[in-house]
Amino acid sequence: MENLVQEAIQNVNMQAIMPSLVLSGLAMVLLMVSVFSKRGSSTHVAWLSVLALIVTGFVALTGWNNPQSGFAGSVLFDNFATFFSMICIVAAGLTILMSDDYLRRENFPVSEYYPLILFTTAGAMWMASGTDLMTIFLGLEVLSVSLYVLAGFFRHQTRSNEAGLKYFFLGAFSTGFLLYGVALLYGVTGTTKVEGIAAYVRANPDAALNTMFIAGGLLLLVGFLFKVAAAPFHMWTPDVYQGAPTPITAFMSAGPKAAAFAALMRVMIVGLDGLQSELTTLFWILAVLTMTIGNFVALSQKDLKRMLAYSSISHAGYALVGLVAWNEIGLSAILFYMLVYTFMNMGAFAVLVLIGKQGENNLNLDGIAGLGYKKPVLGVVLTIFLLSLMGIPPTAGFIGKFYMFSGAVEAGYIWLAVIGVLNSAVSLYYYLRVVVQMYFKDPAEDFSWVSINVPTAISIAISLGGVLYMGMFPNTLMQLAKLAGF
Amino acid sequence: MITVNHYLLLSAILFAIGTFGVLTRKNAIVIFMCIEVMLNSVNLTFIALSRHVGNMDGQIFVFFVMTVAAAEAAVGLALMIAFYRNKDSIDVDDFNMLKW
Amino acid sequence: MYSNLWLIPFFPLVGAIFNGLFGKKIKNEAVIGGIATGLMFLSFLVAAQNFIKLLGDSEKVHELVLASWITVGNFHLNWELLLDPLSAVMIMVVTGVGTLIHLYSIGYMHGEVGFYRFFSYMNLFAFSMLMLVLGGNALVMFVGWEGVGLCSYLLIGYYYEKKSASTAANKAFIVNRVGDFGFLCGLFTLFWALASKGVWTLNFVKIAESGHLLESGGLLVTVVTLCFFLGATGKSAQIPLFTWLPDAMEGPTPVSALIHAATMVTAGVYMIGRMNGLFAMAPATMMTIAIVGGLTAFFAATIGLAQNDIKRVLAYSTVSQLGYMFLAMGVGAFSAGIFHLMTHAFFKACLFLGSGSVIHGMHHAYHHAHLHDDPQDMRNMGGLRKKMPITFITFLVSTIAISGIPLFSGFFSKDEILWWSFGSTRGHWMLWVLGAAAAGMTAFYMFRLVFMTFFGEQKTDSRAKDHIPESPFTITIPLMVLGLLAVIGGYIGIPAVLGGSNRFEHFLAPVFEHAQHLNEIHAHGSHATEYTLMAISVAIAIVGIFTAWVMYIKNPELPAKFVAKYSRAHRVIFNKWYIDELYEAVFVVPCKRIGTFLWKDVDVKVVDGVVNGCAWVVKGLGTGLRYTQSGYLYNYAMAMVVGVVVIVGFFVF
Amino acid sequence: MADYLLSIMTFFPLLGVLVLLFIPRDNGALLKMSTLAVSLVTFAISLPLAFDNVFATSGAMQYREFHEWINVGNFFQMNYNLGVDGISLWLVMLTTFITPLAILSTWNAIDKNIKGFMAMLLLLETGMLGAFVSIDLFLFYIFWELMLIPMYFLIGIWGGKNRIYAAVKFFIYTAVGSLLMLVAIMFIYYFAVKSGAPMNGFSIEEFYKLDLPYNAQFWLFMAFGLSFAIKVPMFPLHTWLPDAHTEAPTAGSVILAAVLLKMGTYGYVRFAMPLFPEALPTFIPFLAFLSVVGIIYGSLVAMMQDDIKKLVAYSSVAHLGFVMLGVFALNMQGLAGGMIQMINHGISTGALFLIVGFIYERRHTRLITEFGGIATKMPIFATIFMIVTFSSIGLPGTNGFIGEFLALMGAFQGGLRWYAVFATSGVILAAIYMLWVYQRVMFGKVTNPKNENLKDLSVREIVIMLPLLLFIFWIGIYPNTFFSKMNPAMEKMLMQMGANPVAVVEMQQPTVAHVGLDDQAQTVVHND
Repeated sequence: MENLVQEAIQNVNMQAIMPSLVLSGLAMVLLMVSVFSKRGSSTHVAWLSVLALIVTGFVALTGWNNPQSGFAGSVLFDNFATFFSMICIVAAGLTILMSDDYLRRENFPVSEYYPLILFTTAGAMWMASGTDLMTIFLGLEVLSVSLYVLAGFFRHQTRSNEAGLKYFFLGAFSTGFLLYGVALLYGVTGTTKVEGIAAYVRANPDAALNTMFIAGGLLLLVGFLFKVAAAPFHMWTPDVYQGAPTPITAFMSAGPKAAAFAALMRVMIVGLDGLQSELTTLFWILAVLTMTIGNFVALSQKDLKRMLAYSSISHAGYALVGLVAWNEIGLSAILFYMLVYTFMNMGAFAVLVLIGKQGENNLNLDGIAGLGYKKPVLGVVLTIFLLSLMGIPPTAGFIGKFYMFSGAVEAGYIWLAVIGVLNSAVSLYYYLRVVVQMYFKDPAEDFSWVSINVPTAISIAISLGGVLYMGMFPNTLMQLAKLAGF
Repeated sequence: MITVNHYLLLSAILFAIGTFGVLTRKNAIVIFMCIEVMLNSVNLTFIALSRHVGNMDGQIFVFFVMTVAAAEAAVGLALMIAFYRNKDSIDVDDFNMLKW
Repeated sequence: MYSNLWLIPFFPLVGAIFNGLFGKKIKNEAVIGGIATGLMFLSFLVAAQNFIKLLGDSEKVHELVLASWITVGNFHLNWELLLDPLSAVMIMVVTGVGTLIHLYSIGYMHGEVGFYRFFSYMNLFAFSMLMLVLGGNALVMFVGWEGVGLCSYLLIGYYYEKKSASTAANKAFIVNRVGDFGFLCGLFTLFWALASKGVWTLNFVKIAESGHLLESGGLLVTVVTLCFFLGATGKSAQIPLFTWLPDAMEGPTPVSALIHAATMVTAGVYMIGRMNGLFAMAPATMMTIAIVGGLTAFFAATIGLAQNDIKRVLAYSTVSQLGYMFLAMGVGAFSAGIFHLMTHAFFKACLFLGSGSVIHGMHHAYHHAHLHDDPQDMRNMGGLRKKMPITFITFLVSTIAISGIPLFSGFFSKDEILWWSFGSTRGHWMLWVLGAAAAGMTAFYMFRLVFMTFFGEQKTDSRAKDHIPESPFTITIPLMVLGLLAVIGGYIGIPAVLGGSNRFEHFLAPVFEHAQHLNEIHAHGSHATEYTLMAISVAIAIVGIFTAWVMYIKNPELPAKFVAKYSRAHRVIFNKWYIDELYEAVFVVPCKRIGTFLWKDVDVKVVDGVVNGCAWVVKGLGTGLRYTQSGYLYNYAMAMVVGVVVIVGFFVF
Repeated sequence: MADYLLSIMTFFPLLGVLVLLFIPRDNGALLKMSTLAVSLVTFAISLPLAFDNVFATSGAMQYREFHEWINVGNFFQMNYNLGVDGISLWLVMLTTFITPLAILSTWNAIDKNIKGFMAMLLLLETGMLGAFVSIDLFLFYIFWELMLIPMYFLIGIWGGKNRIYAAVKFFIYTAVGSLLMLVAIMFIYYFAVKSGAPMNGFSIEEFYKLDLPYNAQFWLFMAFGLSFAIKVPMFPLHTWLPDAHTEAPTAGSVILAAVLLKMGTYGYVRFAMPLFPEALPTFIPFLAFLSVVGIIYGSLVAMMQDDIKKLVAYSSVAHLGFVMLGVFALNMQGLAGGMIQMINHGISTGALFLIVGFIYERRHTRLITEFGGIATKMPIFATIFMIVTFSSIGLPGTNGFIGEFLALMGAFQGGLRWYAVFATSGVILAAIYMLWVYQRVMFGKVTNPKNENLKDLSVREIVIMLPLLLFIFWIGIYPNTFFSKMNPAMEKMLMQMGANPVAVVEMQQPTVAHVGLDDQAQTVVHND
């Protein structure tokens, strides 16, 4: 017993969980700060949260090229984890920046909001660094539970309630599947460590034929697919994205999704490598299904948030292409794409945050008619983000998509790439519709309520910079993404 | 002789019942309880398998699952209360503002 | 030696550009007309100088490269001019007649708003025509070829405010384009055929030199020449592309004289002459040309019988005379064809200018009397010989010439053609019959014209009757010169049988002899036959004249009876065999229908329909899928369960 | 300067956009002047290219610029790789030449958001120039797509009544094709990577040397061909063009016709054909057929249009059919004809759109029936319109003739004999529709009272047209200025396409009565 404890303590290596630890700790401190703050003022918590994220960011960066394994191999803070952690931190930071003014506009400046975002981020970092299904599960739940709250954060708004509830029920439901899958895998392999599962498969090559093993793997997969909003587990996405507070929608579509991808990749590629042929077939179908459903349904959407939700589904589909490829390019493409997607999607949402009236009833196509004339800068910026989402050069979206599909082509999935690009072509229509409304229609309103505040402007500027920088000089980040792959 | 298979079968049946309940029931609380049933069936599986494979990991997992379930319950019920305050209902048929 | 050749087309070009750019500012008709005419005259002088030089030169073929034009791969083409007896004759005709008509136009176009425009176009025409005849390769020729087409278009449409004028202009250009289609196809085929033998050229001299590479009488050379001939039918208004020429009379009369009688329309003939080497190698083509020429001569003459518009009669006469020329080319009488081209240029120009003079007078009178009658309708004329004596005399002389009365120019050329068509190795007696019949009709309708216009009593509206003046000297001088040429122009080509030496033929021999010799083309037969045929054709002409006299002088009521009796035949002839209507129905209307069909049905409904259909289907699918998103939690959960079951089921079972 | 000439030229307009940002939006005159100045400077920068004799002697890429851009190990590398050769030289010049004219044409036509309009024009210029000078396929693709955006806005914001439909259609239609090309580009790249061939990013010079199997070439050609065929546009992928042209503002139409459509034909010459020489013969009959159909179909449809601009748009379909036919002839004449016809079409059709713009500005309608008798009111306009009309018809002495003639001649020689014959009939049809519209618009009496007070062209408008007229005649009379610098590059390119530049496809038996479409002609080569 004594030995065990000692061994356990030796194996701990706090270094490996330091970033999440720091962030969680700071989040709790901020929770306390907000408890003692005056009701109705949350700005200081917001800035402190940003500070907390910056600190965490620096801590996380120490993991670059300096992999830290801890807790008997349950946590591995390597380049991969660092990369995804940075994505989540950036996403969280941008979210917080665009939230402050938004919360005040919506008359709900409750400062617990920010610590919750930090918790989510911490959970996401857990997921990205987890190498044991247990740690991954914990990270996932920390992330999810905080997000349930955030989605339903506007408790006076039925819409927000509904979003929170739907997310909660379906999330818990999918957790059931995930856990069941973990249990089955555990039953076959006797371990919950990703490496252990892989080792088992290596030792027992016929494990891939074991029904329980396959079923376990697939159920586990379903849990992650739910989080990344892949069809047919995507149905929650539009509703939740539409109902949740806009910055949270933005955050959900970037940070948690990236974390889910991180976990998915780690589990699939490291752990279930033995199922590669089955999984690639499955991912092939899922990728096509996801991007097609996302794009096609987005065509008929009028509500901008809902449209972007479908767009987000389709982008998850594109990202799955990288998993189909299952090769170095594909994987580093997913990393790169997640980063790109974070910037472009957060940017687009940030603009929506700005142009929404109180209650956000104007965030539909007609509501933004002529925006490009009344608010030229916002118009141009939103257009650039949309172009990036479309995948038009010289924006990051193009490079990301190109990189992604390159992976598929390199692995010989040419038809998948063809379907992918045709899907992009379909997507042009609904993104262009926004541009059409902004520029080709006469202004219906004067957008006088739009006041450009500094934090949101900063978040837009960062997103824009990211989109353009990665569009024109993608080399550095692509190399980092490559180094972050495993 | 009750083998691990029996446990697994039982938990599978429980899981199916939970799933079925989620699909068919309209009351949010009941649905939530169905989900709890699902989670508990998973717990049962874990414990049975833990015994079967001979290590403690499964049992540890169960503790985490229980904790998480509790946390979810707290959040979920809070959300339901908020909804109930606005709509005077927790029938899932009323969660129908966001669609299409 | 002949390095100033380029000046010949250059002068008119300068005139065209100068008047085109500055004419509007200058406004002074004397300056504008003077420049245009003067430059034409300069051009004539240079042409004459070169012509004389060539007469005394033993070397008859001279090329002058001005600049390179297109150099692509092995294909090298220059801006080059070619002076040989054939082009020498042509430049003399073009510049000579051209100068006279320019001079004439100064008087005729007096007071027109677009005076400068007219002269600019006329000069441009002269330039193009000279490029056509001087062109040293097929492409330079084609530049001229199309250039004259352009000028023809511009000048026919000179009165562009008149719908009929612009329509006629379009018709002329488009019908010519049909011919150009043939020309181009011929050019491509020829070039390709020669290039595949290793000769990459479009140069006339080289083509002539390497003609032997192609199989004589073979398909290739037949196709090439037939294509070229299609081009010629367009430009020279032969069946089936003759319909534009009568309509082209919408242009001012000097235009009709210069372009649609003397020069441009003979380009087809010239082109065949230019490529005689190839044509001679293709008997089938020659035959086609002869038949088409003969038929055109005949049919156009029939139409000419019944027309009342003075210019239309002349137009059909031109078509008919061009038919003669083609007949000549077709039977291998190249020099005779060119000879007729030249004499025709003289007398037909004179006739047109004469008719212009008449119209000018009539117009003046109507204008004076504020009447809006048609000044071109012969039924309103009559007895004008006293009012316009010079016009009358020159007109009469030319009419005699065209009718083929001995001692006048037309006789010599026409007779030679008829003789060849009978006696040539490529001829046939039926061709002669066609030609002779046309000659008779020509004599008839030309004299009908003269009688209706200048003889009998004056039928002009009484208010205008006394205000018909003789035209001013700028008009009458060209008339007199051309009249003179119409009389004496034939004497350079008196055939041997009449004791002449046919100097014209000898002059052109370097161009034609080789091909004729190589392909055994010559006229054979005794002098007796020749005399006999000559006598018959003269007799036919005289019968024609006599008939005209009987019908229009002696018994002026006869034509009406005639018309009444053969009303159906008259109607067909009067309506030009309904060829225009036929073309309208066969080509124009279907073309428009097809265009509309392609646009409204194929393009909008099918092609674009597919495009929009795709979009519609995609959007429809999207809308359909959208309603799976019901908003109900249990449906979402159901979707997940189904997904799980399918995925797991698929891989487990 | 010479080392970076292409970069400076390409990005100078972009720099201009930045300058525009600092000019107040209500100062229209200044905005216009500075845009014009920027485009003129760009033209001036590009001028040394036109005068450089190196193109007359070498078919290789000149003015090379190379910078590594993205390098993610051996599996993903792309470079900033520029160069210009005889093929792209005149297209570059056309672009820099047309843009100032297009800008000048908008002087009074645009009153809404001048700043945006001018910025879009300049952005477009950068895109076009970049596409022409890129040697790296990836870089080319970026510029290629980059052109879409400004054009989309030009149509969508400053266009006519149905502009949104037209703009979206334009964008999506073109993008669909280019996205498929994107997949093909990736495929080539990874084929090269896997085959271990020497590579330099996506440099086409290296790709030319690849030994792709026929099967791959077939599909790749399909993808490239489709993309470029949409841009050309070839029948039946042309329906976006009339819509786009009709709705676009004059300057947009001019640039669209003059340069953007050339991207498609240029793409064939530079990419699709030389990259996949083995698949090429399989497609040529089909593509040549479509070209011919395009010529005849475009002409017939153009003939019946009631909107002048639409007529010109459909005539573009026909004109580009000639280009394509010439290019597919696979010999020097054909290619030269095709290439020069690209320039010609840019000049003539560009001029036609300007002309339509002139009267549209005056009357705000383009319906043919609204006009008639304009010649009396606007004689200078009438003259210019006439010259351009005849250039478009292809009258010898004007540019149109040289292009059509050489293209058809090449096609005739290259075994596309029957196609060429049918294509030649387009010469007739062109005359029909152009002259007919000219007649209906210009000739006759002024019947519509609204046309009574039309003013003739202003000095500015004449200044716009004069350079175009100059080139109409220049190319018509002395095209060797252009050919001499194209020849070496064309020869090189034809070799790359697997064709002999001076081949003459021989008939089987010169005397056989039938020279069919399907004659399995053998290639006989003659050099003198």
